[in-house]
Amino acid sequence: GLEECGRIKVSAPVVRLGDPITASCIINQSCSHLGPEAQILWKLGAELQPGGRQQRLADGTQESTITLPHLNHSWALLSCCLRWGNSLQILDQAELQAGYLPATPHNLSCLMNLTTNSLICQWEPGPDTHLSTNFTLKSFKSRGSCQTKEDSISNCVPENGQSRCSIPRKHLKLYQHMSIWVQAENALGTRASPQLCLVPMDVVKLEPPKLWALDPRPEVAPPPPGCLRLRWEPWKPGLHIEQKCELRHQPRLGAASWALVGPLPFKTLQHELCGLVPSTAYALQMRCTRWPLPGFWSDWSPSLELTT
Amino acid sequence: GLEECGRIKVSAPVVRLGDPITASCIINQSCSHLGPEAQILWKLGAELQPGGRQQRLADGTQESTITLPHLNHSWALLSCCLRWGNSLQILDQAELQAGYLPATPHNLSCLMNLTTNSLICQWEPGPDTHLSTNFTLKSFKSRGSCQTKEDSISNCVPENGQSRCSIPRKHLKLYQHMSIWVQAENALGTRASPQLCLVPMDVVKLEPPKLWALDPRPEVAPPPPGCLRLRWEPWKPGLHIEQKCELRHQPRLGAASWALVGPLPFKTLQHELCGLVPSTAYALQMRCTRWPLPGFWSDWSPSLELTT
Amino acid sequence: PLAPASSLPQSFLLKCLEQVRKIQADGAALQERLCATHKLCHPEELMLLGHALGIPQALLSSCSSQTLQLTDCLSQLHSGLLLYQGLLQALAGISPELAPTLDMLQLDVTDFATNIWQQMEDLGVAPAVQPTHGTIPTFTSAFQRRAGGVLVASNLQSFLELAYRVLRYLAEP
Repeated sequence: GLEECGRIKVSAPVVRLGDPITASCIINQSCSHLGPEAQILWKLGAELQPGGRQQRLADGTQESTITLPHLNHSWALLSCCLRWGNSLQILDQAELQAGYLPATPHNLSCLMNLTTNSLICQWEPGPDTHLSTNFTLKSFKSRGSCQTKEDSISNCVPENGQSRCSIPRKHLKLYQHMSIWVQAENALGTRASPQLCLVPMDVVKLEPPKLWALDPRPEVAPPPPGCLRLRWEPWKPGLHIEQKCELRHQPRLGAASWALVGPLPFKTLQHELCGLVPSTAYALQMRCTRWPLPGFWSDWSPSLELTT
Repeated sequence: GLEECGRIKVSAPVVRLGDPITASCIINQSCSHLGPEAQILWKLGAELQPGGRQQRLADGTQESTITLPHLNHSWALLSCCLRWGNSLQILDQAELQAGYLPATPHNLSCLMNLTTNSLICQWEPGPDTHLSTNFTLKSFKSRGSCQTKEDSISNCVPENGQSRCSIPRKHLKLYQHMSIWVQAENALGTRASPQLCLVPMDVVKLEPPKLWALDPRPEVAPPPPGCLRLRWEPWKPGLHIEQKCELRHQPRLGAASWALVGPLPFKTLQHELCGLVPSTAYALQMRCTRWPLPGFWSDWSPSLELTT
Repeated sequence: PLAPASSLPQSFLLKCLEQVRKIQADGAALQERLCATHKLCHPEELMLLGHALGIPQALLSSCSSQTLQLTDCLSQLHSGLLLYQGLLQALAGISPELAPTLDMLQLDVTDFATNIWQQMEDLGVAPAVQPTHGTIPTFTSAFQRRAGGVLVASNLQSFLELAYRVLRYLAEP
């Protein structure tokens, strides 16, 4: 077997930034054929570190111990060296890491996305810990106020370093309560966010409908002055969901703010808007939300431009 | 067990386009409690097919056999049906496919790409066979003229339907002969292309060098009229390869064709070009090839524009 | 034994020179990354550890221009490359950042060894059984694999320097 020349042991491979760290280096007798008083030296990165306490152990090996009072680098190389002729020989190296315990992830929020058919959750990871920190979205199916755990759901591991994760449809019961939280873990410890208790469908966010001008038809009288007729096409994946919608309009020019019209029952699919300034170009937008069952408002649709 | 009502058997699930195909359908007794003379009918897609020959078998089951003289659809559904009241009941369905034997893949050519460190081969797949056809790039390591197989190389399966495949570096011996061919296979058979016998490094295609103007230096006399000075930076992954290069130039304006200068030893890295029309803007391009060892010419470099 | 130069095809010698240049570039890349990533930049700082690890070196005594013995030189070149192939293999797991560079170096060394061996076979001077790389140290810690990497890469560069000189001499028209 191979004779190990020197071996470093550290009190802990990862410490909190600024905390002390103690290391010892044992020089094997066969390696220290250089004479009994071989002097062990320590280097942090490229700098020699004073303060190594060296002693000869019963079995003839030499041991040096050093305490670095404050490790202020998030990553550093500690080398155990030996003077040999006029060169400094490196016998072993240890990678020291320092950082912070993960902060408690906060602002966890989730949306049910019917396009991807997944529950998309995002959170604030908190400040950089300088350490490799893994975030995992954990959840379980539950009842009522999520006190009891019914079925576990496999962990959702975000893609490289993102602060969001998508739980696929096959892991979800859309109309059942589930408890969700984020766990942050690094070498110094673990922190978990407060738990959300939600029903996936109750956090559904729809896509806005598509707005169109209502094509004039011979058999229908044209809109009176100061009125506009429009129709909308609901978003396909949301067709099975009862919704209410809101319309907003503002003159394209000038600084008038949006005027709101609603709620509009989403099934009517068309609307005549009156009380507008004649011969004026208007921008119209619509949004909808699951209703009366809970849900989030969709974004406003792209603008439809019509002129009275 | 579930009593099968009817079961279709076909002479072959896949036939050549236009070839005949025969199918039989056996109606189970328990299913034909509709009375002994239940009449079996055939449909190809939505069309009833006459010509089914029905007979009662010894065990009381009814069998109908039909031969479609020419299957002209690359894909069709054959249904075995039974008249039941005034409805036509579908008892079983068979998917029929028709197409062509794969053509022999041709024009197989390979290039050694030092950026991706892989041997990239491409070929002409031949006409559409209407059937799912798998192409596989096969190869083995060999000696001299590829008569004997030394080590096999794992098959290279192109990405979805592409007619090219990349053999990664770890499967290659860059300076040894290897035999390469393409195999096309579908339900009707297999065809193999002629074999190529090559040495990967001998089919290396380099990237062109980067052309720069030679910065004027105080201690160096400016170029005489009608002369241009340029330098080039060889392509990094090809630095270990001995090369020769060619330079071509043409006045930026007017229709003069390219004039060729070379071979230029690739290590000189700079060149003074004379005999040009003074005060004229020129476009310059360069390309290189492995030399004296075999290789392919790189593409021409992007143009460098200099004015005499 | 073979007369120098005349018996070796020029294309073989040019390919070898090309392969040596590639391996030198791979080796330099490994040395650069060991220095940048792990601050192990000088083999001289690792001599003591090298002795303890017992890293063997390959000799090219039959390749010096004064005492050039072509057959012995080719077989020394081949067994030296086998030794480095084995040493590089023992460094596997050196570190995720260095793995691709180490893999490329190993592939190119293996290719070069195969090229030499096949030429020896073509010349009818290859021994019946292909030799193996002999005893290779086992590196028991990530640090030892990195320190071993510095020492092996440095020894390999010296070995290649010698090989390049003799191949250039043989390739001279």
